[in-house]
Amino acid sequence: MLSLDDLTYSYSQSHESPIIQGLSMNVHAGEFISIIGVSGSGKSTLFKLIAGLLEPNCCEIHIHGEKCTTNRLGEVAYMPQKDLLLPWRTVLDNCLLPWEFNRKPSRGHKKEVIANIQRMLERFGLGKYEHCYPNELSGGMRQRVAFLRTLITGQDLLLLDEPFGALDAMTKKEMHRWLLELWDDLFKTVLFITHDLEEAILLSDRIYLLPSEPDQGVQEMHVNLPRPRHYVMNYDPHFIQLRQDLEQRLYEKTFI
Amino acid sequence: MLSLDDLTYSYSQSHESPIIQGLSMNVHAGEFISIIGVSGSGKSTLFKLIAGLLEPNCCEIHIHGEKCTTNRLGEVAYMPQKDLLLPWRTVLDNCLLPWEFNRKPSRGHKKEVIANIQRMLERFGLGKYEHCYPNELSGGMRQRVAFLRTLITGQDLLLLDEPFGALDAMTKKEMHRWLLELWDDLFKTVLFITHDLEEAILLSDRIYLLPSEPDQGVQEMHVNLPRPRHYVMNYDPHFIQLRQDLEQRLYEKTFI
Amino acid sequence: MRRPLYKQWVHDYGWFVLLIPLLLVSWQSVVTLGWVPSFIIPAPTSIVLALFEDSHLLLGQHLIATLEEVTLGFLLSVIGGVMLAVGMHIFRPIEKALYPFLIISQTIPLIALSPIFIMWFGYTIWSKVAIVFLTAFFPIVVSTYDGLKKGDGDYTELLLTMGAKRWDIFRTIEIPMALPSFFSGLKLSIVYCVVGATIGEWLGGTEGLGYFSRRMSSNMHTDAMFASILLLSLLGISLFITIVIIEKQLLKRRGSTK
Amino acid sequence: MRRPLYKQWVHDYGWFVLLIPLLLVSWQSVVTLGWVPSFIIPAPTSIVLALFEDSHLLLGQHLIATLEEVTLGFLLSVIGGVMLAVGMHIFRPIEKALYPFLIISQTIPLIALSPIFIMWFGYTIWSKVAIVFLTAFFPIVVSTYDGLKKGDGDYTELLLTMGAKRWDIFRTIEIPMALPSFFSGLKLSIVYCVVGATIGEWLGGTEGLGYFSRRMSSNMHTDAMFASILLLSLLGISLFITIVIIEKQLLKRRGSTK
Amino acid sequence: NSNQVSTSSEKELQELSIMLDWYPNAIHSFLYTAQKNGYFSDQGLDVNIQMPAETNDSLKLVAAGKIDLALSYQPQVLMARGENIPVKSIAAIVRHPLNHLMVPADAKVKSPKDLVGAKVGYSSIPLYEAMVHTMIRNDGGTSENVKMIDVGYDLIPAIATSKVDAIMGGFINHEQLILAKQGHTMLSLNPTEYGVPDYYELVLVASVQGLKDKPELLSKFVAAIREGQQYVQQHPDQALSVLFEHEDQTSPLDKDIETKSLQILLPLMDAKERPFGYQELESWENVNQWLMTNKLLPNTINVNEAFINL
Ligand SMILES: Nc1ncnc2c1ncn2[C@@H]1O[C@H](COP(=O)(O)OP(=O)(O)OP(=O)(O)O)[C@@H](O)[C@H]1O
Ligand SMILES: Nc1ncnc2c1ncn2[C@@H]1O[C@H](COP(=O)(O)OP(=O)(O)OP(=O)(O)O)[C@@H](O)[C@H]1O
Ligand SMILES: [Mg+2]
Ligand SMILES: [Mg+2]
Repeated sequence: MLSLDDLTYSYSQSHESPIIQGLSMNVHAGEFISIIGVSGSGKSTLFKLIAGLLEPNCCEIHIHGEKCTTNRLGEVAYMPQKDLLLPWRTVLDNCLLPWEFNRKPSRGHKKEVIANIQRMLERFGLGKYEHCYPNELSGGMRQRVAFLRTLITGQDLLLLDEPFGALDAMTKKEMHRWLLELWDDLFKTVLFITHDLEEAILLSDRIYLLPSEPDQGVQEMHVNLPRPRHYVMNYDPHFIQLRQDLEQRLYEKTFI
Repeated sequence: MLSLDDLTYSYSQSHESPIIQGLSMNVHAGEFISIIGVSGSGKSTLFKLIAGLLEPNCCEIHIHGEKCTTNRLGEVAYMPQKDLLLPWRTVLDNCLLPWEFNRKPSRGHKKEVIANIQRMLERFGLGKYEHCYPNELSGGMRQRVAFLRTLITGQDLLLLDEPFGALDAMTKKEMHRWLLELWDDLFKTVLFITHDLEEAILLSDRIYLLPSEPDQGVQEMHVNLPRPRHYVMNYDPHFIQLRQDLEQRLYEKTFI
Repeated sequence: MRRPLYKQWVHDYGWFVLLIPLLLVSWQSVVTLGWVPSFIIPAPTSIVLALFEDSHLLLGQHLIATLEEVTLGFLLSVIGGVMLAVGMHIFRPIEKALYPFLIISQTIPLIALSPIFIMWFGYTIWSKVAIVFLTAFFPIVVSTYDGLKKGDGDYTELLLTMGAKRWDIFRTIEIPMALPSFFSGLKLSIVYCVVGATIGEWLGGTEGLGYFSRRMSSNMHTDAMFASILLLSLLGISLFITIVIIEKQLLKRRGSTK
Repeated sequence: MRRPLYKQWVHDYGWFVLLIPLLLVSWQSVVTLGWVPSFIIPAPTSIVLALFEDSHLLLGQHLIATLEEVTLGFLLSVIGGVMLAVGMHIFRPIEKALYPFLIISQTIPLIALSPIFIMWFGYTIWSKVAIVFLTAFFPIVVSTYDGLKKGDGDYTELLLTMGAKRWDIFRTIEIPMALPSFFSGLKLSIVYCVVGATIGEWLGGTEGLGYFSRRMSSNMHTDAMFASILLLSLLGISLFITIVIIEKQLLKRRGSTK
Repeated sequence: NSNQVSTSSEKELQELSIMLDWYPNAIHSFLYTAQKNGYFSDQGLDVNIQMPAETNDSLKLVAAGKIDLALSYQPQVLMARGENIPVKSIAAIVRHPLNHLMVPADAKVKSPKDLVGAKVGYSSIPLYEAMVHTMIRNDGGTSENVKMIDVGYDLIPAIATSKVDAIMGGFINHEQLILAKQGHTMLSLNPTEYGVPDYYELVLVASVQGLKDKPELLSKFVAAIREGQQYVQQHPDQALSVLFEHEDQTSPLDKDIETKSLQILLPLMDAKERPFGYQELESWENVNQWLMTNKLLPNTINVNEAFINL
């Protein structure tokens, strides 16, 4: 699905050390992969590289097995850290954006797309807010709309940059439940940046830990919990053990 | 320290139902109190009311035992949800803001304040970024600067609106450790909005659960863990039990 | 806000409306007391009288002629200005090459070039339209261009990942972002348009409020001259208000950009 | 960017600098080929020649006089404009009462009011300064006021909780937020200033580039007239560039406002 | 059909455009009369009357072939020729200066030499400066101590508000009358009495090229205005009403002033035994000489080429 081989990137030539150095990663179709790393370790940068907003200094990015050298834009769905809803468009119109830019014949009729969006808005608890402007929504609601907009793109590979970061505990839990229930029918591949370890374990098949110093190399962790998962399994002893393991890996580096 | 009695607020008279209705709350000096509630339940609004940015429709707000009817502004330290760093000021100058507006003779000399800020920046892992502009920092770094700026005000009562919401797991853990270590020397009273249940339990003396419907009344939960606490006590059976209790209270309302 | 419309109006313009009669009365008395000779500033009453006396000519002929020049010149400068601004925005070399000329064009007093305009356009409406165009052009180009530059990098990146092309980004991000600034330019520009038309009419011609005012001034009919200036001013204000109303209509249904 | 300064310069203005000789050459040939009579548009070479011939008068006397008027008028309009904008921003009724007058003041062609200026200021520099002031005032007030209104509600709230007073918010939030807009106003305004001075000099006086250009036009010395217009234009551009440099100096050290 | 007939008959008329020196006023009665009474169409001319922004524009536009004829001033024609602007005067319309030095009647200034140390306002034309200097010097004063102020278009406000002590550039048939009407009686000092050569205030100008291309048309035009002027002289009231009628459609004229103006003008336009518009070589030579001594002209002008009697 996606493979990175020895990816290196730095924002400016003169920059002493690159943000990302020698990163290799392999993502299979249908996998859910979380990426964890300290702030500034280059997670968002990695996503921009995959999405095609930035060009890596040296490396090959393969999506769907094909080598993407030039224009990867429009191949993956990307949800940035900020919600970036257009303030002059209603919730519905914001969600229609990906459809507007889609020039493939498969994009479907506007009416169908709207009906689909309305259904999903309902599911996200935003049914009433369809015709609201973003500035009339709370931070959490805006984030949900942005997530919805990402799903609407219809791409197979989703890059989610802290999609649930701004959600409250309850809504987040509900989103987990919903996502887990839906997961097997979605047939999507997800790369997921999060700072919530439980969330990472709960949702992922694998977790990549980005190093805080670019030259230390990524760590990989397999989450061998059975699927389908349930959203309240976080008191499961296996789950707790995984979590302790993950925390240890993280903190042994940070606090000696 | 702070007491609210039957607080009611709605943004506009014509609004059908108030955002906050009949909320009572009592905060003692030195307490650490977390506030949890679904998105849109009025947590940020509550903080604005306490800070004096909004006037409640009917209610009395007492700070330090005195009834504050008119101008409460400048009495409490408030950290909003967005970082709101001034983009044209360096990190250091942003942190100097509270000092600039402080007209009390006790505000100290600029040099001392700068030295103090520099010490704290070091502690927050931002030592190198003192002279950077906010747009040169990552999201997490910005949030840390904003938190630091709130501490610099020197107020006894801190209102923190998701201060660690944008931090990565490691940095957050470190902030917890640091905050818990410091806590007993700080002599501050904190009201803390968070969506992270573990964080709430780890840090708080009490937790208030705001209802999703304003008329259902708040729930209160005592966290009877001994102080001083340690940042890795989250596998303590008592801790896990508290957390399960909290989750139950939250979700029984949301998912019947 | 459910405030009744008229109350809103009183709140907004009450002060202005109060100030107006005050000013008029003091003006009138300054003139009638003879502190200022009436051939330099006529009293408001005699201006209004002159307006009525010549109302047929002023309203029926000259106002219409000026309005025509202003409308044509303004529309052309909006079209041309927006096109140039967009061109400069999309293709940087255009900006680099033309921006200095734009500024140069504004530093040259247009009247000094009157023979050139007449040579090119003759004594038709087009020589006046050309001058209106040149006065109105600059604010539109500058503000539209500045507005387009505001387009936010983050939004652009997001849209790019959705497969948006240059044109999509222009349409969905840059135009809406530029609108407020564009309207600031329009508001400045429409005001300058009226002055531009007046200057244009001085170059020659046989109608228009500027022509009339100059004729009256050369005969020292100061009151009739002020009457035509009053009309010019009213024309400018009405056009300005029209733009404001269009702006409100267009922008009211969107959330704030912040 | 570590790009050498001259390279940056070439990149920025290369196109413009390329276009200039091209234009000049075609202008020259149009005139020498007799397509346009030289008494309507003189050839660039004869303009430059006239500039050298009269350089003593033009540079030594008239340029200085015009510069003086522009500087005085511009400074006054910056001071007055900023004060009015701040006043309108801080005290809403001032805005409500004065904004309409501001617009009215722009719709009135200043030349029509020349007798009033002469009555009040005589044939001193002040009648010209007054006209410069009036032309330059409007863009400054409008853009400064618009800039001040941009002040962000969230920032204001945060500062209020820190105990900031009105003045603190003005100083720390509103002024920095208004600066870019203020400079846009300055840039527009300085360009209009030069035209304002020219018009002011036409009203009467004994020196200045506007006076000289009109005199030369009466004498049919078209080349000398264009020489003084060239100087006026250069003056406007130099002043514009000065403002741009000041703006860059002031704003370069801050992060983007976005 | 009839429409086509009328257009074809109009086509036979030759178009000719003339640019006035200023807005239409009593001076131009002869033009409007010629038009109204059909003298132009009798000559096969269709005359189109334009107004200028600047008096100097008209000379340039004639020279550039944008218009056929212009009303201008005699010294201006010589100065234009000095700048190689190919124009030629073909008729003298007003034969004597209308442009007098004016001082308030109640002022102490009674003759030009009294102006030493005073402020004189003039309307942008350097020629007027030279006239003031000549008049003062001729009157025995020193012209260096006179402060000349260019007052642009605002001659009347300048003198009426006493910002200057005298004005040069005002016409006795216009500014003086208006000032008198406003209650500012003026003493006018005729420049010809103080050393300035008697010059033609208003001349009719065509371009050298035009004279080459269509001399007959221009002759016909001159013939038509002769008829017009004759009518004006005989029936001044009717001529004025033609003018008023024409002007009322755009900007009404002040009837009192124009009536008085025409009374002043008629004798000054009268060429006596010569036909209306006739130009004397002597006048051109005098003016040329005077302009040269005042350094307003290079000494390269051949006055014979500056005018032609049609
Ligand atoms: N456009 C840019 N130009 C230069 N440096 C940048 C740019 N964007 C980010 N950086 C730098 O690159 C580093 C990585 O940034 P990035 O946003 O990828 O971090 P992150 O892992 O997403 O952090 P967070 O968890 O806070 O979102 C940071 O040190 C940042 O300062
Ligand atoms: N200025 C305002 N005017 C009108 N309504 C507002 C305003 N600010 C917030 N609201 C509404 O008040 C409600 C509570 O908002 P608030 O920001 O207090 O929620 P919150 O609990 O902080 O949510 P979150 O967890 O997403 O930050 C929301 O429904 C919101 O739409
Ligand atoms: Mg990031
Ligand atoms: Mg909130």
